[in-house]
Amino acid sequence: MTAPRKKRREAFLLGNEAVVEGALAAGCTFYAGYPITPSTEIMECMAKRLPHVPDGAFIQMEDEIASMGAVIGASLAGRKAMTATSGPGFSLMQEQIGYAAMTETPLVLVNVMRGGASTGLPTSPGQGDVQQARWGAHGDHPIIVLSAADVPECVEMTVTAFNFAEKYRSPVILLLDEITAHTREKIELPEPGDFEVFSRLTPTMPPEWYKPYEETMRGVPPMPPIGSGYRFHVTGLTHDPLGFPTSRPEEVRALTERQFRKIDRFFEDIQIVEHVETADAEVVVIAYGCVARSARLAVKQAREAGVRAGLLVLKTLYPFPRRHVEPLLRNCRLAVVPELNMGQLSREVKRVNEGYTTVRTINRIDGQIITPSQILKEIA
Amino acid sequence: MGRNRVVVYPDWCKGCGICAAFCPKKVFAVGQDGKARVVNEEACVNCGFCEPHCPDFAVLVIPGETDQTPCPPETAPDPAEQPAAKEVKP
Amino acid sequence: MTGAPKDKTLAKPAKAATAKAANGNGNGNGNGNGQTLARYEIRLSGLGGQGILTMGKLLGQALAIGHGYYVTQTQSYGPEARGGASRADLVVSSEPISYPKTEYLDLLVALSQEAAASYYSYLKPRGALLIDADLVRQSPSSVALALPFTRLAREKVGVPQATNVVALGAVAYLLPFARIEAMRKSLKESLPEKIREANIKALNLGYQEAKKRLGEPIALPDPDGGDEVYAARMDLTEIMTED
Amino acid sequence: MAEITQLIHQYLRHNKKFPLVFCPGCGHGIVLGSLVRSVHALGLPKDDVVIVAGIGCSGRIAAYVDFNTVHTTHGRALTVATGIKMANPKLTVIAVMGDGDAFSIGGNHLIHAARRNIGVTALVLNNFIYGMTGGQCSSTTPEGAYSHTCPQGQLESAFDIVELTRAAGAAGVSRGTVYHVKELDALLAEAISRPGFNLVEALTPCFTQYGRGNGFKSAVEMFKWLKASCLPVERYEKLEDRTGKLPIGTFVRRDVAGLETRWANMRQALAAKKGGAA
Repeated sequence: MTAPRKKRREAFLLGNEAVVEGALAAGCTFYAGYPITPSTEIMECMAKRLPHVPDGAFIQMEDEIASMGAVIGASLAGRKAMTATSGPGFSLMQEQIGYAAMTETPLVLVNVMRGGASTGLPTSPGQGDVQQARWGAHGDHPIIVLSAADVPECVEMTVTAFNFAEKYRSPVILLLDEITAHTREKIELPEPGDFEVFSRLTPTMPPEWYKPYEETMRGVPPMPPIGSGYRFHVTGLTHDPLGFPTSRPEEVRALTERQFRKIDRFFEDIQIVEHVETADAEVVVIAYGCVARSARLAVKQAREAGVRAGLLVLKTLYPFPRRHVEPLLRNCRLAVVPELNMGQLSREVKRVNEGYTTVRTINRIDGQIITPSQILKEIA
Repeated sequence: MGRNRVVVYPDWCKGCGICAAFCPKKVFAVGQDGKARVVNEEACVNCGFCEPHCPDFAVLVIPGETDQTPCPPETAPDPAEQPAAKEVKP
Repeated sequence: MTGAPKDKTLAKPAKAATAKAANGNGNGNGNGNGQTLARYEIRLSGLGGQGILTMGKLLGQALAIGHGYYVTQTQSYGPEARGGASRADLVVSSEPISYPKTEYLDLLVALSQEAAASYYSYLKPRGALLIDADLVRQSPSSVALALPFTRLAREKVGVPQATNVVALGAVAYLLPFARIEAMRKSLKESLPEKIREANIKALNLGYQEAKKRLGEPIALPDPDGGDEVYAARMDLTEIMTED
Repeated sequence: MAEITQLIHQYLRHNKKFPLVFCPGCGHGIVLGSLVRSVHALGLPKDDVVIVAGIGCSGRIAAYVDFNTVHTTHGRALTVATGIKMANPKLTVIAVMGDGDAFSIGGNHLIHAARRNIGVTALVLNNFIYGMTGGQCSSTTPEGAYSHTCPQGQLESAFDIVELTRAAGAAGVSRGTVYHVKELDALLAEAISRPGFNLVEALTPCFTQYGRGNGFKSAVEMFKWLKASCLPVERYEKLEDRTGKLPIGTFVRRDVAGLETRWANMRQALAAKKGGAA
């Protein structure tokens, strides 16, 4: 039929290492970071790989604030840029995330969630940064938050994160957890052409016509790299279409509304979920990250035990995929939301539920993963 | 022609008085309206002090053909140097 | 059915072969045995510095890439880099693995007394325990399989650090679905030239010692509840002498 | 001399509101002029110049000049500048910061930028005070001086910027003032053209928030103070009594390649090794 496929290169990689494979496949050429467990392998792997990537640049900064600053700078200069961190570092990055959202600077931030608040449980898994990923930076701003559950997905979702960042000119946060980051699995190493890769739209009009924050059809203005002949002003202050600070109410409103609209309009593209036997499910588990793996086994076992169980795996956490969750809640008698926190994403599920069905949460914060049997107990 | 012409843009001038205070020929004065104005244009020697020292780019000296006496560097020792107004060491 | 697509990912692989779909079993990797395997769980344990994590990575890599199984390998990190307890867990299956951690062990390898004592209770009733004969003085079970890995590494290989690879050789013999040549290939590919020869020697030693002293490979749990012994294995003597 | 003002107008963004947002007598406009003249003197095209600014009065400078301009968050200008320079070493990157930006909230970034010797020029407008927030003390407020957060007089001592950046490993360190404009022009041009991390501290009086509370009667008086107390470092060093005197000029000149150059060299060496082996 077709010529025999060339044997693909395989590797037995950590989730963290797979993130690097995904990033490079997506065209990432810049990494700035500060080491922190359990995300450090991403940085180490980047340090090894980027010197060999065309135009690749890597820099270890003095802290996480500086890392985000460098990533923003590199992105403004036209690079696909990324950083990775974990809990405490993520907190330090919040101001710069807000700056990236306000200035519509594409970048990818991988946060490998560990247990507990503050220094917490550095080598244990957690999912306690979910609400922070959405609301951590002050002020109203849109943001895209993704997650991955296994090693092949780390590749896929990192590529997706870069694509969304470039397509929507937005910071994209990829939430992993210690389990996903530190599990080794086999992947096929991505090769050119494996993934559809997007790059930001650059302006084609003469420089003197260019308005860096102009309203466009998609709501996403084109973005030239610094130094390419389009000189403009970038500021974290609320700005007019030319990029200059403004406090005129109509301009302030127009900017904020466009920034939200550029994401809101494309929910169908952005909100990624996976349905597992949800078609006839009377019990639905809604999960993400490593917990989704436990849930997958639990649902399988429940089906074997005669319970019509289904699983919705959320790969996009924000914008919250209401259009997928809501119909399921309307048709099931029980929804179970297991997470490694005291109930963060379950808030969203309950908000969407509006009292239709019973929403039960399984919360675990002792640094251990929620096991399949723990979930099975709640659904069978 | 012949003489230097000195112009102050009133819209940009904030009346800080630097030009008036430091002009060696007392070409400027700060008026009642709080803006600098040219009061002694004919004395201008186009020394080059006022333009780079105007924080608001509001002074323009259009040189004529005569009276060109560049001012010495600001760091040159000044025999009439006054003691510091206040000794504040950063 | 809500009618939603099953896996709507933007980063759609352009080709039919996705990174995930190709993660399968026996997809042209030359797995001659093609042994079907339900969830099989292994824990390698010992002290920090014994090379447990490396051993886990090597075993996982050989089973995943060399044999074509689905493998998840996780590990526990002690707070100290060296000296603390150390363990690496593997789940091996012919099917995609949902839960990546171990629940009930089929095989426990313990290279320290503490490890044997603390993890023995996680073994399935018929699970196998493999211990270092010298370092685990009090075996938690009378049916433990024991070899003096550390002593073998020191005396026969001349490299005490090769303990983990000697143990890996024994594991390669004991696992009924593992093939020594795939192990050897994996080892060769992942080790730097300088230490390659000693490690291959260690692997072969562990394999031969296990074959000589530990009897038949472990029986796979029979999905139907029986306890049949999978004994059909290739004679590897010839391949062994190549090295 | 009309060309001085005319030249500045060539570099201003006339779609911005003028006059400048700064108070009467603020030296920031003079520094802006100096920056424009030194870039012009070096013949750098506008497209190749990036001004990265922090927060505060100094941060507002960026919006007025027709370069590539980035107004960042408080204290982080150097981090963004580092990213830009690493991403595109061909650009001339100048980080414009205030004393609060550079030495207080961004102090860590400053010493590390100097240590790693990234090819960025740091232009610090030092007015000894937090001007935009209304006159609170900064890490350069002199001991004994008054501000809203030290109404009884500053108890802490101020940073010695020259020694700080020298110790951190900067390739160049210099100090100028807005009274000594021609010298400032030269210092800036020299700093921009020297490889590696170069810091130029420009003393620029803030009469509104600092001068009034510390015994100055007018902005002019502050300029007179600069004139009287600052002298070239060569002369300063010969002084017997240095009380109330401040040296200006260049304090550190080192010939060291910037990080971006060392990175490029490393990549080249790797590629050569790989090419040689193949």
